[in-house]
Amino acid sequence: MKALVHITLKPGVLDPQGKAIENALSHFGFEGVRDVRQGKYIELDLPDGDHADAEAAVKEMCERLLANTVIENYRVEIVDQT
Amino acid sequence: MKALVHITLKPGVLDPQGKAIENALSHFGFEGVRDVRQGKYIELDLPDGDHADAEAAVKEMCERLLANTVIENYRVEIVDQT
Amino acid sequence: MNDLNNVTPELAAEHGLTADEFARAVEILGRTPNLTELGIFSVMWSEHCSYKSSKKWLRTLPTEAPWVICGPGENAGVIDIGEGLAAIFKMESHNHPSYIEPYQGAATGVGGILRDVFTMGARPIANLNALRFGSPNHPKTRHLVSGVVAGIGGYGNCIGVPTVGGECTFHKSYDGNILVNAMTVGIAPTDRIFYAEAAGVGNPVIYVGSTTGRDGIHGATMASAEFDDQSEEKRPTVQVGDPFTEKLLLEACLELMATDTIVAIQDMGAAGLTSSSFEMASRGGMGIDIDLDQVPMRETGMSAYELMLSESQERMLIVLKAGREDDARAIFEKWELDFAVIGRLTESGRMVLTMDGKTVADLPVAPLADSAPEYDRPHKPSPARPSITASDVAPQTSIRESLLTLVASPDLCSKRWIWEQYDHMVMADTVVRPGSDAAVVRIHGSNRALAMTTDCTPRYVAADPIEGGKQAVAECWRNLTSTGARPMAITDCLNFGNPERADVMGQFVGAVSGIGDAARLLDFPIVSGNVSFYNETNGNAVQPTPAIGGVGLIDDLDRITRVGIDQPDLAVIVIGTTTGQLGASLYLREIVGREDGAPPLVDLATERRVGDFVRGEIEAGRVRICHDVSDGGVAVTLAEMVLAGGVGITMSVRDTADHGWWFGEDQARYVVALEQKLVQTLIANAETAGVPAMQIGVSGGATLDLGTEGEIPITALREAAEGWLPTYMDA
Amino acid sequence: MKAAVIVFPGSNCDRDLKVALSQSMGSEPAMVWHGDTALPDVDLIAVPGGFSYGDYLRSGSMAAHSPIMKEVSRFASRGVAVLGICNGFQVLTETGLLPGVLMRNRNLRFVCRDVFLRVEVDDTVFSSAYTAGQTIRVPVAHHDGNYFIDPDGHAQLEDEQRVAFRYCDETGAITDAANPNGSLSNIAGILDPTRRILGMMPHPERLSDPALGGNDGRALFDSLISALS
Ligand SMILES: Nc1ncnc2c1ncn2[C@@H]1O[C@H](COP(=O)(O)OP(=O)(O)O)[C@@H](O)[C@H]1O
Ligand SMILES: [Mg+2]
Repeated sequence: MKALVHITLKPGVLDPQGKAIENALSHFGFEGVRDVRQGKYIELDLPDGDHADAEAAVKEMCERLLANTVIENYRVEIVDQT
Repeated sequence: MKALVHITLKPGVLDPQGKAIENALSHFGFEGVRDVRQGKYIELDLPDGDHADAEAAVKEMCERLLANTVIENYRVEIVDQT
Repeated sequence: MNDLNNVTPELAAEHGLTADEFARAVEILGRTPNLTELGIFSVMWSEHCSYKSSKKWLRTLPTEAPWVICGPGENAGVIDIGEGLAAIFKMESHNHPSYIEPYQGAATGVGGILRDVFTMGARPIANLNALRFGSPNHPKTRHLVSGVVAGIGGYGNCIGVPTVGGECTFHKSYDGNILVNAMTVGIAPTDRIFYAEAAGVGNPVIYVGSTTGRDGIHGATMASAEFDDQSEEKRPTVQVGDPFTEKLLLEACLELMATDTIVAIQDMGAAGLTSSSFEMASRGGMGIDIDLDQVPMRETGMSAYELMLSESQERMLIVLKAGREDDARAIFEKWELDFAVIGRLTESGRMVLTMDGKTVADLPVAPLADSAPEYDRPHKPSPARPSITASDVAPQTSIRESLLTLVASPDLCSKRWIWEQYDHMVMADTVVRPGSDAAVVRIHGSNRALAMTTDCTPRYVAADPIEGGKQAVAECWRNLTSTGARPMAITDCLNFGNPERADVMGQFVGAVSGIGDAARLLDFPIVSGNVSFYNETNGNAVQPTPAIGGVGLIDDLDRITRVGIDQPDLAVIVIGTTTGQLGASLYLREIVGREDGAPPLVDLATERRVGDFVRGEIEAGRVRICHDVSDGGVAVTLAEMVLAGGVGITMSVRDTADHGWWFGEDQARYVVALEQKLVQTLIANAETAGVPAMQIGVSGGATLDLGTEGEIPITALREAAEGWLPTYMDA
Repeated sequence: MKAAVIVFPGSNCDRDLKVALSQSMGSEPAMVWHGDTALPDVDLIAVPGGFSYGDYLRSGSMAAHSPIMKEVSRFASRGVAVLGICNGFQVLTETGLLPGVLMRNRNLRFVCRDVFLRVEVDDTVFSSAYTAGQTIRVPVAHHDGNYFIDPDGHAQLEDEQRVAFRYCDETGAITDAANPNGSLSNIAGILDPTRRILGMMPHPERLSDPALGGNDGRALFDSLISALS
């Protein structure tokens, strides 16, 4: 079983990396790209088991470590291994 | 229109961040978590238009700027604004 | 064990072994090697590990002096710096990996050289880096500069060793082959220096650090093969650095070294487990039985071949005293590092590898390590070039304009954009920061210091390898002298093209002979070094670039000199002879657009006499401000002194000074500034010493006043010198 | 005054801080390992710079969860002074002892250089040896020093005069050009509501010794000695 975690900055929080990407893209001649936001994407392997339990556990990991909930949102998905 | 980009390390490439997260999680008592891999998740706003064109453009951005294709893979998804 | 016995001469050739070398391998074994054994032969006998093309010439270098504790052959060179301490240092290249993946390539280069130094028991106290990039106009250059600098910073900053100096120049010959040379200087007590010589039958062989993955397999053979356009396809898995783990490894190793458990220790660098185990065994004349199943692995299904050739970073191999495994294990567990007993020393003289209970390789150590091939490759001397002085070149623009152009040129401009990305102050002992001649780093808790620098002028070496080789050493010695230090010893990193070409080999032979001559005459022995060949793409070789890293000792920090003119009314004096040599100069290249002519001659006896005189004046306390004259000549030297200190100079030279006087690159020269009342003494001493010294101006004001040539506000100089690199990188 | 310096795996300014503190204190601070669960009886806890746990994930995030940080919080709630420098500041924000967050520098590059700081307040245990409005020179060396806080939080910091230092130019002017990392309102250091916890990105311990080219950092340590002895 795998957990896929997306961690994104809350709206309104400054994103220096997103802004730098946006500038660089326009330098490269990619016009019209706006509102670039960079977040994190974390994959974890978990022992197979109940999805709901796993989701709860991973959410706790997010609260306690993976995300800084002052500035970041997170989203957890549990999928079966392919 | 929005592009959602996932950038992940190629299999076999060392991921020091993932490793450190894995260790930290086990210190916190989250047992059984393995193979933590950290990647990037980038969202971009694009002017509305043809999805295939947009996808091609964003793939080019990945090749040229967003991803380090020597060690990273990328995946692009185009979605309509919610 | 020969289930993989389909090793053919073709497969051997793909591994970079020539037909002769393969035949020799078969002869040594008395049978055809299996694949794992072939892999081991190929990396052990690669140019990178065996020095097969360079050994003959390296042997000619002077490596001894009363203060040398350990010269070349160990992981790094060791010199005695008094008060029970030794300085341990080395420089190494990471050119090819940095071209393929600039951030990780440069980062792992730093990680590797740090390990070479702390494996001998030293705490690293400073890093330096010598960088060569292609033409600024080449489409890849900007990306490479940005990645390499970020990678060097990323690793050094995280591990907490200050990066205090280096060099960075640009030339089209590096378009397809950048050079990334990293140097580390460390300090250890003289009675706790650790070597890599295995001893004691039955002693356990320990693996510590990170787990082994498939990183950089073939990295060592890659470093020995010329690039072609397909190398981006063939590229192996790139090594990724983990400076955090290295920091833990450093602290754990130093902690272990404080106990009395280590017999021998060696980092796993190029060719990982193979070269580290063979080198330890061969130095001690031992054999080793290794159980590969015990190697901590990051991935599943790794073969013996992969385990032996992996270049995963942040790993060490240690021979412990038998019975002390648990003491050592406790230390590594505290630092959360992998620790595994993977083998034992034997008296067989053979490396025997087992996996899954089966023998997967069985090789004699000595023939592989010591009887590696050695070549005396054909070499052709470079054609001599005519010398060029002012009368041979019409001045192109005014002295003023030329100076502004030169200080804003890619090679001479300020490299602040680079060193501000490096933590150059961590450890709180950096006394002279980057932007000077040599950096000065205090020996912790004392009033003494080490000065350190890296130098090479590739366009001189290209013009005349012998003179260029001498000049690299002389400039290094001069830069150390300019801080008031006593130059002690050097490390080198010899970057050249394909040694199988007689012209390239001729450059190498010439440069090594020049380096040797200079090192002998300046009492400046070579204690460690590295050779990087095959810096060449599609037949275009880099300019020959023997980078020299030097270390000097400062006995009293109160007597150091700095580059900057920081107060008015000082006499500005040029020391040494100016004849106006413009051959292979930056003036010729940047202003006139020519890259020809003979480089300035290096008269080593003069170099020594002038340098010893300057150092004497510094030690006597008369000279507090000093800068050597190098690229761009007197004019650029003065501009740099004014920029560094913020106070101007009014020149008193007459209009007989031509562009040769201002920009000529004659060697063995310094500019010093001192109180006017001390001038007579200095001039008199100079006369006694047989050293020319001439006052050329007085400090003061906010301009560099070139007399009849007009004046330049310091602000304009600053804009020129500081502007180019940030503007280029942001474009 | 008795002091402790917390050492995490990956800390690398712990020795520098110890040297600077010892110089002002005349005795050595205790060095406390991150895995310890008890602190000695101290008047000051200093959290040093470096790359705790490699600064992987987010700077300071893993160190914030070290066993010892629970103790640091407990001591802080009793009024023991806490000083976080650079990575130490990041750890304190991740722990929640200080508000806001330190994001990647706006130009995305590591920056190491001397900067000028305007001392904003001199009524704290950390700054009594300075004069409010004074300009000092101290180095920065960081990748994530770009201070950010939401508008309400910012207003509160300003209302309560909890900005301790701001990046300024040589003349003391607060300009964008003098801001090395893009910090909101040029904020270089902040205090908690009790004014006994200070987090700052610049490194006073690196310019507390004339041999290193400056001494402006020393007054911070001297302030602590006079307030806490
Ligand atoms: N890559 C680099 N890393 C750190 N410092 C650098 C680098 N390149 C240049 N510098 C610094 O810039 C200054 C000038 O360099 P350079 O022109 O090579 O000096 P010199 O001519 O005295 O040898 C030196 O202090 C040097 O250490
Ligand atoms: Mg110099």
